[in-house]
Amino acid sequence: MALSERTFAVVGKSVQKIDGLGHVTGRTVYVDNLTFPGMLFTAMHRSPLPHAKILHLDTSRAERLPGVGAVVSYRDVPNNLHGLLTGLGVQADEPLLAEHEVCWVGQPIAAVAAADEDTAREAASLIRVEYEELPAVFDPLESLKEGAPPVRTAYGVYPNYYLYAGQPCRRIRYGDFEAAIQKADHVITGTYRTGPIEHAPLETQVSVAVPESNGRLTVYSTTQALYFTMGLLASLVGLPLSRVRFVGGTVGGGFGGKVDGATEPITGLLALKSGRPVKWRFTREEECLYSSVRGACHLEYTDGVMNDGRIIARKVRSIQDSGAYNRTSPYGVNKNANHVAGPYRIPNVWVDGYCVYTNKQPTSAMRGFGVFEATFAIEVQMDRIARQLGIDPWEIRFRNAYRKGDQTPTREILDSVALIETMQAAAQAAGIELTATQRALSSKEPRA
Amino acid sequence: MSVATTPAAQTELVVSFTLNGRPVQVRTRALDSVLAVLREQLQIGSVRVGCNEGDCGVCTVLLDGEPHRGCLLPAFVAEGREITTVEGLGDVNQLHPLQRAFHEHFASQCGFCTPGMILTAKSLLDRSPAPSREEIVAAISGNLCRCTGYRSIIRAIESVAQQGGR
Amino acid sequence: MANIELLRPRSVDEAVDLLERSVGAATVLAGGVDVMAGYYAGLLRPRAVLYLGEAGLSGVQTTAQAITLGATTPLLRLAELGQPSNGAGAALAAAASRVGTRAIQIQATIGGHLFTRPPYGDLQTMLLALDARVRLRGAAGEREVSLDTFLRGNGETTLGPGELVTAVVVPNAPGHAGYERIALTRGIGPALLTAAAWVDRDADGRCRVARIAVGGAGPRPYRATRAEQALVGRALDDVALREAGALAAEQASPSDDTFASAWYRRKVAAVAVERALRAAQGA
Amino acid sequence: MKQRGRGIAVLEYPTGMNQGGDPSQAYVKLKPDGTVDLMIGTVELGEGARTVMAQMCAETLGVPYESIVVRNEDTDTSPLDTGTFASRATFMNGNAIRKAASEARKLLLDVAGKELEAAPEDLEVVNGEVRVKGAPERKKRISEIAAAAIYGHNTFIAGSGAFLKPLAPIDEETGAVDAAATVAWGTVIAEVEVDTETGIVTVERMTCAYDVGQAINPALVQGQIEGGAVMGISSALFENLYPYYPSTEHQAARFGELQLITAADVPELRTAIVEEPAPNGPFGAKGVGEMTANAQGAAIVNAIYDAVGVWITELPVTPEKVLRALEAKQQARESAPRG
Repeated sequence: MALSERTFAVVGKSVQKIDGLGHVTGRTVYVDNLTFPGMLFTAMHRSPLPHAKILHLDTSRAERLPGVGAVVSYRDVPNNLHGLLTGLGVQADEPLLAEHEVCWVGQPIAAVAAADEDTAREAASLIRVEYEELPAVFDPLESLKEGAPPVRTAYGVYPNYYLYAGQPCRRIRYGDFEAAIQKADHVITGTYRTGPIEHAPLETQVSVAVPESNGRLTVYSTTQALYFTMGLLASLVGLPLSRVRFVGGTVGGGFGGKVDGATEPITGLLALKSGRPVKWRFTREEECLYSSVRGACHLEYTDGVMNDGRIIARKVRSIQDSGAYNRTSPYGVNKNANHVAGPYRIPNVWVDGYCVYTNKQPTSAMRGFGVFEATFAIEVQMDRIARQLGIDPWEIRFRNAYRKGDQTPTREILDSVALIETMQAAAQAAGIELTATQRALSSKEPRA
Repeated sequence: MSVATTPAAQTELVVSFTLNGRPVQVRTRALDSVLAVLREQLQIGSVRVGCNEGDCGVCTVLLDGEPHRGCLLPAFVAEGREITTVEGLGDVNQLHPLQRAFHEHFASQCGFCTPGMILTAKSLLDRSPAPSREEIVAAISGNLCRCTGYRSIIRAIESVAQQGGR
Repeated sequence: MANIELLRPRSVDEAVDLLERSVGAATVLAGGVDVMAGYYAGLLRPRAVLYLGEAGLSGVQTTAQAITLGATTPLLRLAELGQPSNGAGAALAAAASRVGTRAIQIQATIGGHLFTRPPYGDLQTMLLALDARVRLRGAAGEREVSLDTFLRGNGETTLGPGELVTAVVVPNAPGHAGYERIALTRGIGPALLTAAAWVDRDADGRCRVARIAVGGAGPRPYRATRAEQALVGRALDDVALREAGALAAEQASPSDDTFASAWYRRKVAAVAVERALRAAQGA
Repeated sequence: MKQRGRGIAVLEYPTGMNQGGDPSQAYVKLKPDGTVDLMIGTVELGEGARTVMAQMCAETLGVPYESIVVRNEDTDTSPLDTGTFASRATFMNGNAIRKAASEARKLLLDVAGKELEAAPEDLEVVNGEVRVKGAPERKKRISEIAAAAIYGHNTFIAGSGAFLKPLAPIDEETGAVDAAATVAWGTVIAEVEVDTETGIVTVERMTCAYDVGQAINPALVQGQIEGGAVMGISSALFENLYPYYPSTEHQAARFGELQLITAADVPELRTAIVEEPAPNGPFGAKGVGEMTANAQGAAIVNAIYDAVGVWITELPVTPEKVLRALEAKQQARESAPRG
């Protein structure tokens, strides 16, 4: 029995949102609504340079400014070097607060908590850093080239790209691309690029860290992932989870922009050092310039296509601009690679997916991570193939669309497929006349 | 030392205005915004910080019935005037028609922009009880929403407009 | 945070007096749009603020010769100058109603708008095309300068120390305006380019007066004087309009910024001028 | 001149973190009056996570939706969830909730069986009542059973559930991996108008159809589809964080510079929901949140080609890119040999 034929009592019903009345009456409590007696406010001293060695860091003038409760630098972070994906085996590569070098304009160096935001900003501006400038690289295609200046030099590691099992890229090898491309009636290539995007939820990132009298640290947070961010903070600060508590769960929009834990470890450190509650609400500018954003992606396609529109071979070189550090990009490249050939049955697929570092703001997940980028490239490429072959753009998709039981380039067997059905539904909703043959197609039927 | 030694100079001001029908008095400095005063002194949680520079409309308040950016409005300008926030429209037990419509039409997702949207819509309906769809769209086109795609918001306001603003 | 003195003059005389005594220390506050944004961004830390909102400078006076806009008149008041449907008032309304959103139009003043930096300050373009003059008051008395002389670019002006803008005076001469605002978003968001045209034709349809202004293609809106001259005495046919657009674009001095490249601004300057001229005829 | 065109783009979208390894846990307990506490770690971003979690919990238990209290705000009480991202919340938490609620339901029926003198397997839960199948007059309200459990049978009616798609290895040679928990599908049609003099592209109509497995709450799914469509248009045509990428010159730093889409830019939208259930999804549901914002760029670019015959291969589609492409096309035509 198809599940959709089952009758449910409340599943499938458009019941009202549980928290909707709070929203329309303005009563919903977001993190920024919270204040605590004696609460301090945060400002960050950031790198003005895209790449430089730190020769000397002096926070003493900031510490002496009246109204300042605490200043933290790398010296105050028990486990400064961290990574967001260490749980997936990705090596830690990023200091919470820069120690040896800075690798992007805006990289956090030292944070201040003070009685008000103005004082905190003034104190942050009093922090002195001596630098020795290093060459910087901004274009991932340049960064990949042999002889490119290293994006990062500290912690003794790294080429300018993430190593996937010792390889410079995540690879998919399915069928025999080289042989198939020789047999194709047409070889059609295309190069595409998607740009960086800021998530831009209306609520910026906010956290308030409150030291409790029982020795615990309570962090009120806009994180999209309470346990994930709690684990990050606990490991950076070196506390067991019994000493940390995260409160949140009500967030003013996320879209992937509130996953990386930009404020929580900093307010946590400042609260522990000052013994006072500490708040940090990102300004809109901090969100745009200094938080993780969606990274740009460069994609090159080489397709072997038959006269009837069947794609028999596809090779993709996909290059993700990760910015200065990993954050979640090595994962995004994986996801991109797994989907970058598109929702089509293609028997011979070759994918090289690169996660490349540049001396820019680190990039990370955003709504559609990896697939957004892939979908743009694939779907424009499909139309170009269709136009070149004189086949209708709908027809070429119908001919190649995945069906139930098809295998993907990652060798997964698809069991719940409805691409054809969404095309049919969209055509109907848009008033587009499909042919009788197209209307009769089903994802459940084997390909003719 | 005062830059202009004149009785007209003030550094701390006592400002009285009506907030959601009740008289209030606050002490402010020259450029403290209505947004800051409402949040920090009057515990109005619905007026929120989205950009603090007038771009987003999240901090919209009604000043004598007209929409204003709370972040761009110096608090002292409110002296003797009436400020309305969404708390002043209605509460869970007695929803304003717009609040009910926003709830019933799923016109609020994360909720952060919702108070500003509702207030902007209210001022429109007060000026023009039966606006066209174009007028509704124009009225809210200075308030950003990142979640809904605006469609459900437009439907919600339309539903109230069709009932004569009630 | 240092306390800021608030100066609240109740008349223009008092305002001028206070400003003279606080030269260099006081920032003039009218509607607050630019001052408040700058203050909260930490870019502006004045010792004193001179608030003009209570100095009696708000209001619109219309005579056969001119429309006089008091400096603190909100843009919304201009946006409502829709009647009659042609002439300078309608031209101001057309441009003012496209600024920001109602909440901005309520707060922003015409005087403050003259100090607004690109990419904002659209209405400056229309005011230039209308040959607006700026009325100033200082300790030495009152003077009037053309807006073209007043604007220096990027929010800078030729306002003297101790001087205040008290009004913007727009000639109420016969003619028709056209306005083209090119922007990515139809709602709130900056213009990429604005063009305004004012055309007066004789009985034969030949151009007697043409004034063309372009905003967004340089640090301040400019008068496209070469294009204006090329149109005088001609019928405003497609060829003439295209030529005027090209000449107007030649005078542009755009640079790359966040919103568009210099290349793009120069391209669409020509298009926008052509469209504004066409709209000015259609009126 | 303004010219119109239509374009299509389709996509697949995986539910949950690729490769898996992203657990969710749920905890359900009954209060003495039969109302229910549902404790989960998922974060509500506005999409309606709390609401659909409550729906799935109510459905499994057989109690009214209104009787569910969702607690998701505190790590001291909420069990672990990996996070609200990767289109995973409904699927992963839903599966955990189904297990937790089923466990609680089993305890509930055990007690009810004793109260109604029937075998638990002969009972059904309907509208907040436990009834003997085939003898609907033999019934008790859940509130009565909940109280009886506590005060009569010394039983704590509660349940916990966990869901994990274990982390799948990637084959180093071939890249083979069991990446997706399930896959959802979608189609987007864009109808655009191109101003050939300014390069400005206006989306006049958009049609979106998505397979969501099973819509737990169709209005909330509709919200994701509409919101995603508009965000997708915004990222395709409006937002330009690094206008001179890869240079960081003139990076947008505020809303006014990002130029987010406004209400006035939203086209006519038509939507359709397709339901091809995921065999392993809660009630057949698949993830819907992310995929709704992904295919707009390609559909718009394909529509631009349909309208004016140029390919824009980089996002965002700025007016400048359109103008430059049109100029290049014009120049190519002029320099082409006549014949």
